[in-house]
Amino acid sequence: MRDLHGWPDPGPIRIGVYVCHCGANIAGTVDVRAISEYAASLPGVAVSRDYKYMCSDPGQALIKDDIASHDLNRVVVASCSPLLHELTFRRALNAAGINPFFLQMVNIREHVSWVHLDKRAATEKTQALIRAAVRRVSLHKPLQKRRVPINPNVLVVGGGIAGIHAALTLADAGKQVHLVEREPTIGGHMAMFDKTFPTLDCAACILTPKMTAVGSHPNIALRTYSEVVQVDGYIGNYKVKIKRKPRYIIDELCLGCQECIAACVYKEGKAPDEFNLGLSKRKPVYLPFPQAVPQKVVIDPETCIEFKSGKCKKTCIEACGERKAIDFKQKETFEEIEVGAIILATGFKTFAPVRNPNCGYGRYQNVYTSLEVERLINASGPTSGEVVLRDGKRPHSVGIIHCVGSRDANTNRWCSKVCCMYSLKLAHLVKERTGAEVFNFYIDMRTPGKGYEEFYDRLLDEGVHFVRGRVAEVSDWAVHPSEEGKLVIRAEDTLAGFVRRIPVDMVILSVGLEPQADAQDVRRLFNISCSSEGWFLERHPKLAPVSTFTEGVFIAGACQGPKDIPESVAQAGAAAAEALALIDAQFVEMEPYTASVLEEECSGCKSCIPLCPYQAIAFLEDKKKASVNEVLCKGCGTCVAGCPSGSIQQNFFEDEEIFAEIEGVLSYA
Amino acid sequence: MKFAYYPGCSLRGTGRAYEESLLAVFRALDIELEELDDWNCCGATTYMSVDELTSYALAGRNLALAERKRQDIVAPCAACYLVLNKTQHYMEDYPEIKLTVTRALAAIGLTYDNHVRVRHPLDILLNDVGLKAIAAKVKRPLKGLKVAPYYGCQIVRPYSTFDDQRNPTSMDRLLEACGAKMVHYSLKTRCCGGSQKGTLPEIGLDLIHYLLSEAHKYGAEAIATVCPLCQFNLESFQKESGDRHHPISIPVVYFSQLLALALGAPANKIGLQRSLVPIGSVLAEKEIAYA
Amino acid sequence: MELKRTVKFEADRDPEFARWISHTVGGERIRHCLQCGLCSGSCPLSLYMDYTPRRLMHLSREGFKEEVLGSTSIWLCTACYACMVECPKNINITHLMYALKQRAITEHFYPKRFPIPVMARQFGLMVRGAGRITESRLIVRVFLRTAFWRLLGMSALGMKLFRTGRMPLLREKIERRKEMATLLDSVTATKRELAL
Amino acid sequence: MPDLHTELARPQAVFEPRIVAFFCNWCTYLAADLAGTSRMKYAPNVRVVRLMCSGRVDPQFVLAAFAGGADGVLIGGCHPGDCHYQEGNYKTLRRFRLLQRMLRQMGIEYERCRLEWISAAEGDRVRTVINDMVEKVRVLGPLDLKLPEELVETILSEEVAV
Repeated sequence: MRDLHGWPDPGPIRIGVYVCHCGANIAGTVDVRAISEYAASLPGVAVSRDYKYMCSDPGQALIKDDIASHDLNRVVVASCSPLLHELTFRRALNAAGINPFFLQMVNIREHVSWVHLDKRAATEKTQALIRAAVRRVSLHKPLQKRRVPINPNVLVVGGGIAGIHAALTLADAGKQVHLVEREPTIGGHMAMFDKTFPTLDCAACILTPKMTAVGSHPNIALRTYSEVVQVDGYIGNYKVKIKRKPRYIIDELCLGCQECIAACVYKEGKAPDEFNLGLSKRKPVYLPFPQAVPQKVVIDPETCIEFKSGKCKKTCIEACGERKAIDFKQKETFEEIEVGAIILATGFKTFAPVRNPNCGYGRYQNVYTSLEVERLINASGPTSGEVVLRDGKRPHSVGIIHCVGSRDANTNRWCSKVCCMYSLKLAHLVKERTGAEVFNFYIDMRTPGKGYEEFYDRLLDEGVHFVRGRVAEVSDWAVHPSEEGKLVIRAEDTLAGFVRRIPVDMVILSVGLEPQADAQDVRRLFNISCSSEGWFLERHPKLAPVSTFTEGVFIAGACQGPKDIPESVAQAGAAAAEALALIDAQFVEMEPYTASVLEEECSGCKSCIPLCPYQAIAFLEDKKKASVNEVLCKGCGTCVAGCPSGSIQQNFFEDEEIFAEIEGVLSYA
Repeated sequence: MKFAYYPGCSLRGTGRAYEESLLAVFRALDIELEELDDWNCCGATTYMSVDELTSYALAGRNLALAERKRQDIVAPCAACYLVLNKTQHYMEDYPEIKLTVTRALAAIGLTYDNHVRVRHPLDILLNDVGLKAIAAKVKRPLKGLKVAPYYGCQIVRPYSTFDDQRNPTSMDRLLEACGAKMVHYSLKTRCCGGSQKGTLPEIGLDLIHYLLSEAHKYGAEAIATVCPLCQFNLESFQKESGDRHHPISIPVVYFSQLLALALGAPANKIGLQRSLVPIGSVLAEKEIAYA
Repeated sequence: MELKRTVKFEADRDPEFARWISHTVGGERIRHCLQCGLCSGSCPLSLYMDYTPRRLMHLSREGFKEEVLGSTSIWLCTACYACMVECPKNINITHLMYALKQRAITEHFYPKRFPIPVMARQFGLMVRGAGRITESRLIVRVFLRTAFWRLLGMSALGMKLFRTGRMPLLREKIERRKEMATLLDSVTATKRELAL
Repeated sequence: MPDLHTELARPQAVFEPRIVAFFCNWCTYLAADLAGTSRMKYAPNVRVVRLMCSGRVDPQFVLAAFAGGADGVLIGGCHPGDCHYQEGNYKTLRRFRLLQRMLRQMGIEYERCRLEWISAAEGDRVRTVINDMVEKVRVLGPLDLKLPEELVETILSEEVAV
């Protein structure tokens, strides 16, 4: 029977309570002095102090000294969230020679001072939380972290520039990397661009060498046209199941000679070419683009005659000849690998402008997205680098509309960060290729970055027009004779203070960046979180930007939020370094919050067994008792709450400890 | 299906044809309407702009009367539809508005508890009746009559939940189901000038001209409207706006008139005789018997 | 060439007006305005306005009351709600236009014989008396008080409407007319009490 | 005729409800941290107890909180399908339904015990849920649980788990 109102035997327990000011962050709202005095009055408390910054070296030294001089055996620190500094203070306890789990933290910054205005109420709440912690900590038992060995292999998901860079960094450091890409080739969005801002160096020239390096690196196992379908395990020991979609080509046999493509019974392209965003057609057997890695063709069963009727002449097989690389019977295959760390670099998708009907996309054929124009400008694109309209004519005037699907409460609220710069780049390239008058419609020009503002200057010099105003409508409604047959862009020129109507031949929509359509599925698969917008959530926005709340899973590139190429590469490097730091330690320490069965009390009812999602509970037939496998247990405590006889307990979250906490927050001093 | 029918003042004046044709449509589709007992003016936009609280109270009386009958309201007039909906939204969002209206209603022995849904005929025809059911009852197909749908402002913006606010299509789908061919032009939700024609005539005439000429340019043989004021503006000032720009003559009808025609109602029972720009010759050309 | 001082001093601002606009119904988000001009671009009347809606938003939140209430723009708004559904910051621009109109009327900021306030007044009187509007009667009343000569120009249209039965002169009215006065008086009383 | 002052100005309440919250470490506790870093302001009536998973919430914790003087109990977990431990929150939901029924029998109003799914990104939801719950419990007034000591003991020793 539990005692609801009594204290646990204080006996030899000697508690030190430390209240942090966090500068004015806490002290501004909570009366820290009063709290410290109040704590001193609580049973079991031997020392109580408040200090400016408990997490600082002198702050930690204060605790260590007190442990020695006052013979403390329990410590309560009231400061910020335990997720920030629990580890810091546990180390301090450890250094002072007492078990680190004799610590209890009280979150009086995020949960009190930053969210309440009323000083009196905030102080009262703090008192209650301190009381609870003091009661709880008296019951703490000494615990030991578990050491688990780490598998040194790393999985990288996504073969865009971020994934490529992370994979190469790890592989160069001698680690075995599994790179999984769902498209038939790596390269991602960057491979679609012609030039990159602000230096205007050719995207292919800087990307292709890296792609080839991935393809030939002895330490990289590249799996394209593949997807991760299942992830089990935990930090250092993940089991990952990968599905390989059939490309109807035997990878090992295909040389990439492309004879089959030339030989296909279709003499012209048949299906919309995905890589060119449907601006051109490709055959049922194809290579996504000339520099694709791996250089292996793909057969699209949706358009291939053999798949439809089985009556094709199969000229492709003839052309392949002795290699026999084509296999119409290929099936999808599954493979399981083991890795210690995972880097997600799954990228972004561009905003679909049909969601914003006023910009005319889909209604007027000469309204393009920026990505489509990237393909038009690209020398290996559908028009071999010619910027022309659908009828093949060169535009004399072009309007570039910024912020389509960005900074808009009706679609996406966020700034997509890269559009201003890529719009400038497109303005430059379009003007260079066509000599057209180019108008940029922007809300604010955002060019923070090395050499970016200078690039803006250059565009101003080149005579590109800049109209500050969000475009209200693109339409074919002509009011003035000069507008007949044109697309009229209507926007307020906010710097001039009136509405302008500007007729153009071509409209380019600078579409914003969005989370991938399946970001939520991927997030669930890898057990991480997303921000409310759908971007993968980092562990800390400033101090842990590539870590997630799931240990051993890192994020890089635009899957975390809009990013340009330099930033994506920098993040990929950071994620690779984090993964390296993790696996090079060889062991990882796990929280000891596991559950265990008190054999003498277990009635053998087996009701806990289905509760565990990890199959960590086994039933010992000989003893007729349940038993928790500590290695498999992840410490959620669901079985503990579900045990009808109360015979399962969870380290650090024992019933008594939680009851003490509940009583503590409720009982009034 | 039974609704409280709220005609509003215009449908008893310049918009009589709207009422006549709409009632014919609802009759043909077996939807029962019961005129809201002793309804009063909704407050409309003019009132809204100078004394909004008063207009919420006026709208509130109508809502309360419908709630007492436990009926949802059908409001065909765009201004009424907007004001009634807006009143509901604002009573929820602003306690001071709720209090003012609640008190005013209490003074005349009424209460309102936000249980009434304010519906537009387009919404009911599309979602409660359905295109299939309507198409099945078409007796006199419109035979490719080229119609420019004109939605105007206040039906779709800002409170409609039954159609896309920026690119509405409900009227297109309804009339297509009756065999008409819809003309796509970019001004179908652009304002006709509303009451501005009465107060600042020159501006109103410009806006009217833009709409007429765009619809005409894309080959429209008639314009279909959902609002008595739009219909009035577009039909009555074709000459004046033509004098300022270039003359255009095009019949402007209510969508319900076309619908009623397709469902087999005789022309003189659906207000076609009240048109200032008669649609008769266009129908005759298409060999749509309309007598 | 006539030159005018265009510099504005802090004393030219009315901070009370700025406070009022952001606290009035619909003004909650006016401070979020990023001055993109989408409202002006989508406004069908902005081509006639002295200050575009965007400028009015900024002038109001900064408290330039004279400029705002003296602007022609607030009278041009037809309440078509185009700006409001487009606004990337969900600002209730249409309602703010209403609020500005009301304020301009209370503070007598409109031109003489300007039809809009007259129409509103006649509209109000008719509703109070009959509970419903008879369009024909309203139009006659408004023109008599503003630009009666226009009535003559309109007579041809009037006759046509009359002939097609769309201009009934019969007065539309509700049965329980007394309720109107009670209802409207209650609103006035509450307004006064709450200083709305 | 509704009274103006009672309707417009909330009465100056003297009763400040005491609410115990059980937040899971991975979603709702993080959301509460996010509310803090975003400096959102909410009512100071809630005291948070951190658990690794909402699945750890033993119905006895809730009963102990009510018996110990709480006026309300809030349980916060990850959204369905998003549990850090795969499905702990489903177990919570199952238990919660049973618990609600039992609380009902004890005369504890529905609104006093609440289960909410709040993800790590939903700091704003922490604020709205807490404010809303405090207001609702404030209206209900203090929990008048006149349970004799023995009954409390019986409750706590009873098997209430699923």
